[in-house]
Amino acid sequence: MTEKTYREALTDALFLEMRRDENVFVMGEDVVGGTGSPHAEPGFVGGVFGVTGGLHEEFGLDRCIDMPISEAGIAGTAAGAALAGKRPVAEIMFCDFMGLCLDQLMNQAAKFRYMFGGKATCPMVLRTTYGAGMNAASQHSQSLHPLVTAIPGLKVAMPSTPADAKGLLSTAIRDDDPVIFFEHKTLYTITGDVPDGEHLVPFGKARIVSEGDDCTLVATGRMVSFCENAAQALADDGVTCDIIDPRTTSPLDEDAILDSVEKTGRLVVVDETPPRCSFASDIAALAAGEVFSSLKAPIKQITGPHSPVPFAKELENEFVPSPTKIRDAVAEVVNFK
Amino acid sequence: MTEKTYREALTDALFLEMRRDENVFVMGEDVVGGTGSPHAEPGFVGGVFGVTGGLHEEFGLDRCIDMPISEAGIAGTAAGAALAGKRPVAEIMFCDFMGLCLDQLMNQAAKFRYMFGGKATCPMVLRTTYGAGMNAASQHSQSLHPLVTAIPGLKVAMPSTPADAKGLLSTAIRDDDPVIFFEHKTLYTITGDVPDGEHLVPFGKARIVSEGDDCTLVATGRMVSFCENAAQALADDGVTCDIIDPRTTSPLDEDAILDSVEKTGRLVVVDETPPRCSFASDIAALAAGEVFSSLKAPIKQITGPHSPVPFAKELENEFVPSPTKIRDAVAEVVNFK
Amino acid sequence: MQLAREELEQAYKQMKTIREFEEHLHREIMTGSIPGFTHLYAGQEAVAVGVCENLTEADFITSTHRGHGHCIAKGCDVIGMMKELYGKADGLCKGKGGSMHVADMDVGMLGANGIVGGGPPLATGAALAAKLDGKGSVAVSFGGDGSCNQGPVFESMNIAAILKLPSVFVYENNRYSEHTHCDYVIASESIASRVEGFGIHTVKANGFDFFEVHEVMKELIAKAREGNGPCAVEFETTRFYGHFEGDPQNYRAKDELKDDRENNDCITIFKDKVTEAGLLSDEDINKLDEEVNSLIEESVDQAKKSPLPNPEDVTTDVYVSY
Amino acid sequence: MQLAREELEQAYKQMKTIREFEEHLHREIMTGSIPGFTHLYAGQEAVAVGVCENLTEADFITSTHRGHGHCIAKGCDVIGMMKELYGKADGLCKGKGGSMHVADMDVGMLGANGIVGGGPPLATGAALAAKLDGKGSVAVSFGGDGSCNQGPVFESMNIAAILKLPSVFVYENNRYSEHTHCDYVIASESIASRVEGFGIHTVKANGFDFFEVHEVMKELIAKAREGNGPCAVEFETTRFYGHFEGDPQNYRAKDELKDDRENNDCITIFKDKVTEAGLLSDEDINKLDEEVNSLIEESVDQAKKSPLPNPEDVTTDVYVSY
Ligand SMILES: Cc1ncc(C[n+]2csc(CCOP(=O)(O)OP(=O)(O)O)c2C)c(N)n1
Ligand SMILES: Cc1ncc(C[n+]2csc(CCOP(=O)(O)OP(=O)(O)O)c2C)c(N)n1
Ligand SMILES: [Mg+2]
Ligand SMILES: [Mg+2]
Repeated sequence: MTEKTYREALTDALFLEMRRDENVFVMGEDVVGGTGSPHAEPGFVGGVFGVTGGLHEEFGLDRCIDMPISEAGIAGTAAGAALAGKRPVAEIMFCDFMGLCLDQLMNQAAKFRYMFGGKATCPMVLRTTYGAGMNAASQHSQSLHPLVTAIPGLKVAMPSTPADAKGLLSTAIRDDDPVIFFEHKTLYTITGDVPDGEHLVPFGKARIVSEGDDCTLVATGRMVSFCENAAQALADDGVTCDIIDPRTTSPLDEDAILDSVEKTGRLVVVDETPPRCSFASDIAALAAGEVFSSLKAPIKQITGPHSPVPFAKELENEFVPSPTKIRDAVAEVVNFK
Repeated sequence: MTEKTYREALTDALFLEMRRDENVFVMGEDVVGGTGSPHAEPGFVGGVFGVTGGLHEEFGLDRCIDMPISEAGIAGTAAGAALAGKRPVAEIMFCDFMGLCLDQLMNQAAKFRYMFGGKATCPMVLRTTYGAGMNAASQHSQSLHPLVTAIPGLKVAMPSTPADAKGLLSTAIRDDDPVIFFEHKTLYTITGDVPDGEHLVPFGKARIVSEGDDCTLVATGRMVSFCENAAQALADDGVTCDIIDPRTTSPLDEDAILDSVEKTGRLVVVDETPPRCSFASDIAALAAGEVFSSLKAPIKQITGPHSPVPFAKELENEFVPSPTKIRDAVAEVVNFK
Repeated sequence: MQLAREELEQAYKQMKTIREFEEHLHREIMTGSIPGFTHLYAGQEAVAVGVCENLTEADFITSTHRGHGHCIAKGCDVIGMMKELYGKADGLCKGKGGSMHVADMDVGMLGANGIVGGGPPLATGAALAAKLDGKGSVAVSFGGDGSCNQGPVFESMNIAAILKLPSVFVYENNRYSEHTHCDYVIASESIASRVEGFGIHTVKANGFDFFEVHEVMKELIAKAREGNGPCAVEFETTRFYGHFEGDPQNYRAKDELKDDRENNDCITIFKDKVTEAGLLSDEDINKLDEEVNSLIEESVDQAKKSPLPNPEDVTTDVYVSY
Repeated sequence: MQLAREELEQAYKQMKTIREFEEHLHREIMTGSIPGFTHLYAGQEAVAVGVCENLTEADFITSTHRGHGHCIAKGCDVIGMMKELYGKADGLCKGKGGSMHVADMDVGMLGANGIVGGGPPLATGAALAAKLDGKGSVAVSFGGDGSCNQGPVFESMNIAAILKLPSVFVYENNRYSEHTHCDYVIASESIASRVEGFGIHTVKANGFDFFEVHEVMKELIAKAREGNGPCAVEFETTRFYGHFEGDPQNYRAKDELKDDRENNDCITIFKDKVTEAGLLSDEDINKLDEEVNSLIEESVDQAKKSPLPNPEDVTTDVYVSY
């Protein structure tokens, strides 16, 4: 175990997997940063968030490929390379830009195997950043995991800790299906203990963040710590919560969620997307269909409002679910009769 | 009232709205069909589904614009024209192709007004087709209304009858916000009474298709008639249903749905998308949060499976919710204890 | 025409197989036994075959909605394809893909594609894989005149060029995208001149003549194999049927189709050339025709007898593991 | 330099306003009082102003992530912009947009854009609206060298060309997209030659010289107004700051920035030209500088004093009605 940042944990996984399998390569805008510059040695940036930093020094520019600002081209090239036997790890700088390459993800990568009768594999990983919290405004702050979770054929991972960042990314790279990998912009600098050497976290297996009796909280990414924060405050009032981080929204560890709701009888789902057709509603609907008889209170969803993400701090803070709102929601369902 | 097909009803709306407001124009691939051909007078096709047929004869090629196969260009041009004061009605031939122009819808059209502090309007309509039932396989059979329903800033309409087709399209064209308008491929040939002259169906006001006591069925588009079919069979067994067609998934007539569920105590949501982060889960979660105390049984979602839409008839029929499956689901919740 | 006898026979047989495959479908679609959307390649055979005869199974192609010709030319099993089009359980894609999604990884056929312009980005990726593997494979993307207006296609050409990928962009200009004439919708002087704008060496050639296609491609593909980066071709060609079955085609000139069938039928042109040059005799041709006909008959026969898919299989083949 | 004295003063004032606006932000970002992602336009002023001085409020522009210059040049209220960047309730976009989304429909400014390549399709639509209205308006899209690899940008150029729209594509080639040099990432000989491939008349010009920009644009915009279809320009230019604040810029040549500041500062070049030619005196310039400085001071002052947005307003302005 070594204490690492979330960012370092991701870089760690990339180094290990690229060493392990020469079919793995990284590609994206400025993932090296400066390739082909007439003025400088390439390799200064390593991604605007620094996750691919240093890789080209060990693996060379053949396996660390700076790409033009062509998101469709990036995702399509990755999908084609994967179909042809490679294991590309492509970077789309902000998940907001998936609007430019959704065809390549939704109609191509996700559907090859099915359309081709099970005879193709597309082992690509598309790493991207998401989430509000940096005043980056409407086009650089979205959380678009529901969009891809809805698409059969894709898998979707969203680590909330440095250890999971490493373990899920390693698993994603070895996975034979296309994986969309969401890194929360505000988590890059958090630190935590990360296993050294090979570390694989299986897909579809939730992390039980904390255990309690009165309510189940389901959250991913940055929202997990917001839930922990809320749960601590609630504990002071004698209310204890299960906090469940699904880790991957597709496949989803339905059992972990349903078992917990059967135990607590109450469910609050927290996510920083707008509310409609969301991952929060997905989980709420799951419970309403599968463990109805155990429910003691309405299922609450704490999400952003039905609006884009605003720029100004005061507005953005209001957009994002807060520990206070989470706490209030739990209190409400616990007091429901 | 005149008996018309769904297709004719749509064309009717286009004629009326283009006469009423010279800012309205249509654009898309082959919406005229043959503009600029060195060999023929343009105007043979009027859209591959025939909806824009004949318009150019009355309104000329300035207001009926054949476009290249450039979905991003089409949607972006429409968004820009709308921002500049026009009311474009753009056609994207199959909603599956929205993967190519999602940026223009999600990051541009949907967000202008918000990002610009309420000082812009983007009164565009994007007409598109959706749904399975024609053996058109994975890339031409999707139902992507959840994708756009999730996006704040967009409105989403899905007519299920000829009368609503006309009324909702007229409303969409006059609406000052961007509207994604879904036409089900298999409904073009259905017939029904359609009001002559101006006919406006308001957004956010559900159609109560039928009334009953035991269960609420919520469905849109083609699934509405499937529900009617199921409800008839159930009526023979003495089980009666409210069938609610929201007409627009955004804005959503929450009251109509919730009032009904409060009355019946049971809810089955039917949609032909895959299950995850879907419109079905959206409605289920709504009820689980808002009318929990009225619920007498688990909320059921009847959707397609978590897979792409297959090609062969036998597989496609299995993918799409059937009246039998709907009936069984209602029977199950009615018998629940 | 520096081709060996077997090569000529092979080329003719491939072209003829495509033609008869499509003629069969043309008749059969009317009867309703072929479900879904089917776009026929008849008329363009010289392009698919002229290109693919320069490729091996280690090379990749991506195709279009009008993909049967490319599939057959690249070596997909004809019987498996016919079964697929009939929507049968033992079709090449188990009845899940159909006409617009025929594919066979084993022969480097990365799929027909229902998205116009969907192929080139994938071919770019396959070309990148080929470059990384360093074994001299190339990736060819086929695309229609209409596809050359899709943004991802442009992006692919730029990417292939900056990364110097062994990528060949083949544009089959059959003058129409659905009902739209290429001159209306393509702003450039030609597709070729537009592609040149990306710094990609581009050739314009006659797609009615197998020999011209074959020769042009031989040189270009060889160069791509050697690591000289991407190249492109614009082939003049024609489709013998409407965009879809029942298309009245009144966007075409009055005698255009008749004229094309009489003067621009690539199979007639090929036959005339090889028989006039004494390379193959009428008898040879007849023999090949018979082989083709019995293959098509066999494929139809088997396709009709093949089992329907099991409804339960709707949820298989979505993931490798889930 | 056929410009009247007021025009010269106006041009200088606009360029200087942009420069001082950016210099203020550059200092202020360090302090943390400017939230979010801010990209500075300093160094490129001659392009924005040289273009926009040929436009009226009835004309449209679309901009980029590096949009402050275009906004000011097109006539957005500078005080409203400053308030917006400070995230204030009475900012031009009520604090909802910020740097990457400054817009003002009233002056035909259709928005900065956080999506690289997001603007040109919108400008194409505005140009279509202008054509339909038939009043001689034009739509100009600004884009960086990096944006010229985005598919939707290509699609826009083709659409503008086939529909003969009054659309002007301005490419500001400042040699870098983030850390990437344009030569690596653009396959064509130049942006201009690529655009020419779309059958669009394209000019390459010196973007350091306001007068060259102004003259080139005057002619092109006039032609577009007259219905001659789209045209394009590639301007050579430079950005004086990093892509983001704190960017060490070690992808640039050793003395590149120093050199650009010394020899390619468009404001210095302008000043030297007009004073040498005796069109404006040093005193005139000083007076204008003072006006600019007090405007910027005033804007900062007001911005700092302006009220913060009300959290409840997070859900307003999503729809006209819902
Ligand atoms: C992205 C997308 N847009 C539109 C269509 C509908 N469509 C199918 S084929 C076609 C025309 C294609 O023209 P071209 O590329 O010239 O190929 P051809 O049909 O002539 O072989 C169109 C518009 C599609 N399948 N995909
Ligand atoms: C679609 C998209 N991809 C990537 C980015 C991230 N990004 C912001 S600015 C930029 C570089 C743009 O370069 P250029 O077009 O030359 O403009 P410049 O920054 O030089 O003004 C990139 C890659 C983005 N904002 N949008
Ligand atoms: Mg064509
Ligand atoms: Mg640049």
